[in-house]
Amino acid sequence: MEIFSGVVNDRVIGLWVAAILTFFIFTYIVRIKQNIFFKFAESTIVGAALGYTVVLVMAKNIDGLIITQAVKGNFLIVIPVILGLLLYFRFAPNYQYLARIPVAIIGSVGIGVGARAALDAQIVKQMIAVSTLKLSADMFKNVNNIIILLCGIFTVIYFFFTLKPTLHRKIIPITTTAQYILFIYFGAKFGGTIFGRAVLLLGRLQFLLFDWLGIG
Amino acid sequence: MSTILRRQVPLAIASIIILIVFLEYYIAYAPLKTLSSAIQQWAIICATLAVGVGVINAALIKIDKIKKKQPYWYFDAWMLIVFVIFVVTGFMGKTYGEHPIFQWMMQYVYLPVDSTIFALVAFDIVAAFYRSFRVRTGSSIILLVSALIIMLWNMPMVGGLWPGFMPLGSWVLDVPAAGVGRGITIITAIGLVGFSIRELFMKERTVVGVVD
Amino acid sequence: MIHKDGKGFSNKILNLDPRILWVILIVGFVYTLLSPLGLPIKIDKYTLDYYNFIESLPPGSIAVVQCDIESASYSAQLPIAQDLFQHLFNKKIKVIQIALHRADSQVNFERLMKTIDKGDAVYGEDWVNIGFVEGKETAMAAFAADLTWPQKDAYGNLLENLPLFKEAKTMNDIDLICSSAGDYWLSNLRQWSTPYGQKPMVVNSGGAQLPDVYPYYPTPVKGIMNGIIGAAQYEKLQQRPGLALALQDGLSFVGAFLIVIIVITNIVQISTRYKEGKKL
Amino acid sequence: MFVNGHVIGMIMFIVTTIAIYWYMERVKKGAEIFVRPLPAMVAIDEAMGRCAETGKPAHFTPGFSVGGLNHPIMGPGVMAGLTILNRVAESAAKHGVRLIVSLAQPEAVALATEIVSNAYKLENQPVPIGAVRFISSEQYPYTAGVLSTLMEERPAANLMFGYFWSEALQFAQAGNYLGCMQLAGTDSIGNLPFLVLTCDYCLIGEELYAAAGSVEKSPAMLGSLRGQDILRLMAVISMILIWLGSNFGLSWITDLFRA
Repeated sequence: MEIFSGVVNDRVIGLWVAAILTFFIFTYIVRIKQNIFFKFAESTIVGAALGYTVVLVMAKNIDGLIITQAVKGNFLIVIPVILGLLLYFRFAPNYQYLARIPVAIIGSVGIGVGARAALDAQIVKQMIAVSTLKLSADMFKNVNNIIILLCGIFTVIYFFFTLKPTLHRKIIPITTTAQYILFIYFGAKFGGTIFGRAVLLLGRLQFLLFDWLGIG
Repeated sequence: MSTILRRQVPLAIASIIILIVFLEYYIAYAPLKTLSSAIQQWAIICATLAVGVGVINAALIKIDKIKKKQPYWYFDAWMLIVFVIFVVTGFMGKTYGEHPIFQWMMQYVYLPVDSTIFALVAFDIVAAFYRSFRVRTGSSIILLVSALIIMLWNMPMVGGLWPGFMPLGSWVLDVPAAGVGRGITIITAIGLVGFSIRELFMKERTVVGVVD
Repeated sequence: MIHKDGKGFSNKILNLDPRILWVILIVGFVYTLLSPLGLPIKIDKYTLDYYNFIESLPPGSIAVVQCDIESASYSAQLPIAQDLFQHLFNKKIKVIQIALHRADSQVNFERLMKTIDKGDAVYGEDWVNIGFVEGKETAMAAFAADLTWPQKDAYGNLLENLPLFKEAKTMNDIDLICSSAGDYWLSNLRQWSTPYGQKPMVVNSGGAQLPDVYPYYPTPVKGIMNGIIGAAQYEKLQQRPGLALALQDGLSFVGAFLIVIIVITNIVQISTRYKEGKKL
Repeated sequence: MFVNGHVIGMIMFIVTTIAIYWYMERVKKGAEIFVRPLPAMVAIDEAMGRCAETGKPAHFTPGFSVGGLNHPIMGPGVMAGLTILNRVAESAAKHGVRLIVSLAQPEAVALATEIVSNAYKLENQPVPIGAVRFISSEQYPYTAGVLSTLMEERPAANLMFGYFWSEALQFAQAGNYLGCMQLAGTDSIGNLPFLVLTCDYCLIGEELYAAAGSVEKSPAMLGSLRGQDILRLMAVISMILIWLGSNFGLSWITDLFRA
């Protein structure tokens, strides 16, 4: 290990810091009641996250989106800036309600843009995509296509909320089937997730073995 | 007057914006498009400035904890120190976050902790497999079989050593799972559309921060 | 007597402390990392489509890559992003990179770029890194309508002065949308692909997203890279053994380990129940 | 005048809007709309009862959303979770249980504090000190914070209603280890399977929004749920029409939907 042979550089210090913090987090799996190591690493990262948010999100985008525009002579930019600054009235006890105006703008634009796109891409385009499930001479393919169609329709029907109990009883075969096929989907999701998550642990072990300990 | 300003004005603004954003998507009319994109720009600028509110809010909550000497207050103090170090070094470079010390801290402090917390999921997934994948009811059998098939299909080794298995995994993904996936895609969108329409009718109060 | 022992044994198996399993998991992982077996892998059709679609693009096409490499899953996303960018640069496809969800991706992207052989690609002409932009889907919609909308790139240059943006003005001028790992591909599809006439897309999904992406395949999603497993297959296609291939044995191990767990617990559970049922 | 390719979407939007308005008015005039019961909501009382018996606290979290409550996909889920907090806090106050709320959205702190203190005041119970805790607005710091809270406080009930990513499994497994009664609900499809598998009761997808409605029973929620069902019905019928049309040579149906 280089640190003992007198060669101390930023990479070596960094590796040691990273390794120690990694072990601090790993102490979670012992599941003791009051784990100060875990708490230390946790508060470090909470502070770090707040800090980089200020630098990389706020400062960079204020520069890019506001100052650059103002330098170009687009003075209309003052309106959203004032609206945005209203947000800080949240800290003024008597004028808190002024902060609701920019919150309303951000929230409604987000939901509006999201919902109109969802209606188009997730509902209408998905309905049209059903037309590709054409019947042909290939029987196996036909069966598959019909299964795809029915799985989609049954899932949608399963989530009906406000059916009267009498009506609901009539579609019980559909909802029961839907329950089972939902579990096929959940299982597929579960089976697909494992490897994506295992890689993360492998990555940490790789770091400890190869970068920190220098094996291999 | 003040209740109008407190409640009705934000709700009305939200409602009008939803209407404009939707109309712009459906009606080809140039001024509407200009108006809509201007509003979207405004929202992004407001959102950028909102980040600061979150940071101040978080810092105030932590400072309050330190003042009251709540349990583990010294960790909160440490958190604020880390925060200050990150902000100061972040502004030192030529552009934002370019300074070597900032990059060093992102690489050797932030990244290892962040990714190790995420990596803990791997342990939980093993525990979940051990505890939850036991045959009890019909649906649990279906879940188990489907998860096993997809796991085997995904396993790098199986594709190489037993290629004959692959069509089965592809079938599950291509046929039933894709069908259900389509259904789920549709229903999530329905939920979102319903939500936006409630906002259009000024009935969704929490979204605009109307609490009282 | 034997029967009683059997019951104690089955109880033990069904109520193991998970920490025992975790130790086995770590030991297995360390072993596969230190002495890789190099088990064979097979390339599936989604990865092949992904590769072939990028191969079919003529040099000089323009791709928008939404590449949010978050710190948390850096080790999982680095190989995926490396494969994609290396292929794009090898094919001389022009690249516009933008991150829209995770601010830390800007630092991680710098580190990624140091590992890519960019050939004779010139910054500003052949590739641009816009960095992180706040605003989520609203920002995506604004960016699609006017690609120079974020104003400045990650290094402080004005976008309108960069030669690449003389060719590419809106999303209509783009030939390919690449979506990086995570839950973000749906946003790309909703804001970039569908409103601009179903623009071709390739998706790097984590395994869990697969069943959700399939309804959109083959239009507009042209190919899917299935997380780290897809990345290994991609490396094999590119004949450039890299990070992802090195991890495949560990993944095979965890799969096999979980299957063993499931089989044993279920056999024990069913047999105990059967015995109890017989007794009753 | 209309944008090509978006006309069908517009028609569906208008029809849904009218339907929601119509049923909202109907409910206001006294019409009853039946919402199917959701076991996870019924079980809240049972969970709080268990906490009261053991003298342990209950933990609630509405999950994480990138960039606060305004995220178009994640934000609504978190807000739906906060509406469920209303019901949870009422029940906790009734049973005299100490409730802990962990948040990832700084803007939700005031809202959650108000909900919790209102509920306790209504039952003439002292409001627990430090009940609402803001942890961090970033995903993994938040995850770590909730995990250490769970390990420290050892609650007897773990309630997760809102939007979750990978942390869903971590919280659920921690709760499992502690022997909590776990109730969950999320519209985050990717992590739903974990919650369905590891929790006692789980709200799936849209049920999260309906849960708030089935508790509130306000005309807006009920009308909106009925309107959403109309949209669902339209989607199902159109899918069948398109499929039949494309198979029996009536391609004009598909073309109509492309308008």
